[in-house]
Amino acid sequence: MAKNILETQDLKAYFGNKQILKGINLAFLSNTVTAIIGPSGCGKSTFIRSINRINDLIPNFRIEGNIIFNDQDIHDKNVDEVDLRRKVGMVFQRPNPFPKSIYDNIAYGFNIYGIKDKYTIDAAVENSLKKVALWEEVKNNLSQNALTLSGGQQQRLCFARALAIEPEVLLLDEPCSAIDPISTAKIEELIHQLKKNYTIIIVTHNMQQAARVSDYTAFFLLGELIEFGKTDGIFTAPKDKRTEAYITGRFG
Amino acid sequence: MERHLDENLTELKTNLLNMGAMVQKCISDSIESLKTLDTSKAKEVIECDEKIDKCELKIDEQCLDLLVLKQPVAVDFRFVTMVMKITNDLERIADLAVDISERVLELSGKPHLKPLIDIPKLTVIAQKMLEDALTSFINQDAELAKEVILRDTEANHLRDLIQEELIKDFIVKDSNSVTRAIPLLLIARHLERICDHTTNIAEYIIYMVEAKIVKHRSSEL
Amino acid sequence: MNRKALNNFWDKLFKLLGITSISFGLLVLLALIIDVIIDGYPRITLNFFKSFPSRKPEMAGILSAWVGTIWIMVITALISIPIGIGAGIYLEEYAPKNKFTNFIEINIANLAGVPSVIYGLLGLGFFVRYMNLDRSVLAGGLTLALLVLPVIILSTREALRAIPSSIREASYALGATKWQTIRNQLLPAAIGNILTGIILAMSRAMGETAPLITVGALTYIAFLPQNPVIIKDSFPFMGISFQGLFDPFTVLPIQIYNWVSRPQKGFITDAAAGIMVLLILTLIMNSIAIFLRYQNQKRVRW
Amino acid sequence: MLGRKKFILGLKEKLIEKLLFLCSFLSVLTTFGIIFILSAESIEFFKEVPVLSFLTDTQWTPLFVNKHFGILPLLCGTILTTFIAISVALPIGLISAVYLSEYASDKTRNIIKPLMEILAAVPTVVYGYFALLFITPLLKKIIPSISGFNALSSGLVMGIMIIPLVASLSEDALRSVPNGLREGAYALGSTRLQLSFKVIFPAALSGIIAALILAISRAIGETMIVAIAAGQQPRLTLNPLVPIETITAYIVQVSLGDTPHGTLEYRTIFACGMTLFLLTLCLNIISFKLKKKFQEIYE
Repeated sequence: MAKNILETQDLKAYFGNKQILKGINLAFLSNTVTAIIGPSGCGKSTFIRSINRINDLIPNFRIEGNIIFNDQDIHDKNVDEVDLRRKVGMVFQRPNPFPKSIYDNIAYGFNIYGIKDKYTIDAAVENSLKKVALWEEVKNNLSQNALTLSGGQQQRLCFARALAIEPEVLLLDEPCSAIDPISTAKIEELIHQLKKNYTIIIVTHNMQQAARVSDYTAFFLLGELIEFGKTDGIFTAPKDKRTEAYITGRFG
Repeated sequence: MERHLDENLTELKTNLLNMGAMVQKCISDSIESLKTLDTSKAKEVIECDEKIDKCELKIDEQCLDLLVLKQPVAVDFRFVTMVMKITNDLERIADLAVDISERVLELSGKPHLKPLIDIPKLTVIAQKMLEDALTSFINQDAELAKEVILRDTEANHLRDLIQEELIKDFIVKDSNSVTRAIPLLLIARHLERICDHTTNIAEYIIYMVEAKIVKHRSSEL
Repeated sequence: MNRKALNNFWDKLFKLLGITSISFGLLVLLALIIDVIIDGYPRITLNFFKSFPSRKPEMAGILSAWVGTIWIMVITALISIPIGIGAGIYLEEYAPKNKFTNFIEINIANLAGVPSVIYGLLGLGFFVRYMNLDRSVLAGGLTLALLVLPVIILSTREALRAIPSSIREASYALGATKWQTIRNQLLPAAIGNILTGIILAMSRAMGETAPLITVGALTYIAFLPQNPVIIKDSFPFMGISFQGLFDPFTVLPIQIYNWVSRPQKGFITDAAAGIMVLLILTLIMNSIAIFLRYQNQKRVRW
Repeated sequence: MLGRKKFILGLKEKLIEKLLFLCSFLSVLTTFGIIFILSAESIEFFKEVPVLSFLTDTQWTPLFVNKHFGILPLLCGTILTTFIAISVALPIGLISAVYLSEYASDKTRNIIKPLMEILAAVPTVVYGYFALLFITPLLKKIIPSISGFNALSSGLVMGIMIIPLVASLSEDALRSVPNGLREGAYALGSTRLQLSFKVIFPAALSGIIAALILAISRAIGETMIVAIAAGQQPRLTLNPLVPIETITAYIVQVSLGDTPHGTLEYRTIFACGMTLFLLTLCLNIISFKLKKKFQEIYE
């Protein structure tokens, strides 16, 4: 039975004195894809970057409210953010492979966790590359530097890298904004496949993409959650005028 | 913000209203020809139908283009898809006007069985319903559309009256009157069908405006 | 002349001026090298490297000088490289943005601009006198280590700053700790540029004269610091001795300075020969650094 | 078990951070060390020599029987050589910088910049040799009255030495002027020369001044060239043709001798060092602030 794997309760975020998120209440069902849309500066990136606490790295960043992951507040003293990030994977806007071999990129997650068994790592490399449909393209060149791959391949490698350590939630911060349409289509297909095993939250500027890949859609505006609902509902009959104005392009 | 899409939508709206006006004219012409038993007017209606068919095809094509090229969402999406359905019903209404005209041709050369009273009444209802439906489309007025839907029962009732009268007073009593009574019976039916299609249009308009599906649930209105 | 031709003329004139200006410094460098080669070439023999300095110019050599230079460089490198890289990492990756960090930053920028002779005074007051290291190799090496520290810190920071933050985010997002990220991602990616900075710093340390004079390097020395590797007769046949750290020393530039300030013509030849050796070493180190930097720039961009 | 592992990992992280902090803290200790050592010995010095006479006496003869402790002659020597050096380095360095940043192709730049770096990497003792044994004889042919040790040749060579510094720092400043400004000026129909000197140069001025100040500070602190080629005669003169002595050269002179620890002569070098330190510190801070300000404008 589907349950809320992740929930934010009155989440407020600040950079210095500037409030970016103004009390977001959102719940994410497991094994669903939720798209977060909204104009630039609406706080959608800040929102998903708060979920794996990667924003904690930014000085002056501050959070209020709760983020509940698997029934536990992620800011609880007992929660190790390093541990959290293993369970909540992330793929970023621009492909950011490490300047190392394809193999090492994926093996990194294991190395830092002290897993040295070559058999395990080999299997995971193959497995995750197969998941992202990159295996056939690179299986003979695993020692090649990842930066020599095309942009779309790099991004799929980043997906594979995140999947290798088997997270429960996958955060995607505009994963297709810097790559070509063919690769975008491949990644959208991938997201569809991954839904079976992961809970996915995707931030996107591309509304068609949100409509294509997601089950639920949340619309953010100026740090507030304006509307949340099933994607088909949002795109045929949004309830809020602001949502409608945004998705039909009448915004501003 | 001004959008290029708005231009397309306005054009679509204008085309649909033109089509609506043509359909309205077909209805009034066919009824006019019935009243005067003027065959030339009835023929005009039949010719006009061809134009309306072409118009339907053109509007449908425009809608398909918009869907694939502009990928409209929300209110725009509802507008385009509902326009497609409205043209379909409008075309059917035009077909019914043609049917009426064909009945008029069958009746030509013979005097009316009796002075026409209820059929013009039904015609007025049908014409008013279509006019209001088109007005509610222009103004995106869901309330007016709801009134249109409610008026359909009145039309049904009137058709039943006409049917009953024609059967009881003429067909049953005088078998000679059958050839003149049956076309009238059918015309009443056609008019009532026009009201049904208009009801459909009104339902589409309500979905277009309020994103509420009222079809097959008119009791909820 | 019309306007266009006039503009063209001034443009050309300035171009000429620019080329002249740039060539001026380079021509001087060329003149310097040729002058030194003419003066010093006759003295470049094997004996020159194998002999201690002497009262007789034609007998004098740079044995104690180059051995001293190697000692000093090794000590300087061993101390300044780990500390410099560590400080660079701290300031770039760990340091909170506050007044104290800001103070450290200004402080390092200033230290990079403090005249080297001042470091010599620091070495003299602190290492030689206060720590009682006397005029030893160790005191000299420590002094130079402090001198080149800001250079290494600054180049480490620059190298780290050049790494896009997306690499850090990617690593953290996979659950790496800060140190894991630094050790596995940032340092390997930055090491080329850091190495360039280190080689330049070492090249500078090799040519430094004033601070070592102040610390008290001797100008005339006819013995070597004790060899750290001692050959023994019995197992394990080798031992390591740190005694050499506390021996007096001289270095190449000081030897050269000493010869330059002698009136006899023969010592000028010795000085020129010493300069040839020093210049060749400097050129080699700088070329390596420039080559390394070029290689780093050529590498695939993120 | 896992908790223990995590605990150790966390401990390791904290330990490493502390260790790295100590590394950077060493730089602060260095500065305090310099200030402490210089002031400790200077205070002893000023106990015997009043500050006023240190600053106003026109003679510097601490090693003679008739001792005078006036910093002015040394300061004068320093200023004289610095002035000569800057007069050489500033125009040549600036023109080179404008040429490199606005005129030269990438290819030329890639060849010239490393060569400039080598010019800067030549050990100063080599420049000293060059000044004494190449430039001075050359000058003697033009100005027969010049003495064997003089401020002119060491100043000139020092200038050549700091050309790369001026050129590369100024070029950095010029190149950090945003391209939009260049395109804007071209769009208004400027020639390249007008663009360089009327638009780019003023825009980069504070960056260039920062470079200039740093160059002055470097010239003031330069030791070996003047120790070798300028002589060892403290003299209150602006004549570049006679032997003089700079602050730095004096420190070297005393260090080479066998001045016993704890004597007044020994302390003079710390008083000199203090003067030198304060002078360069002020210049460095001004330069640093100017550069920061300049960077803020264009970021």
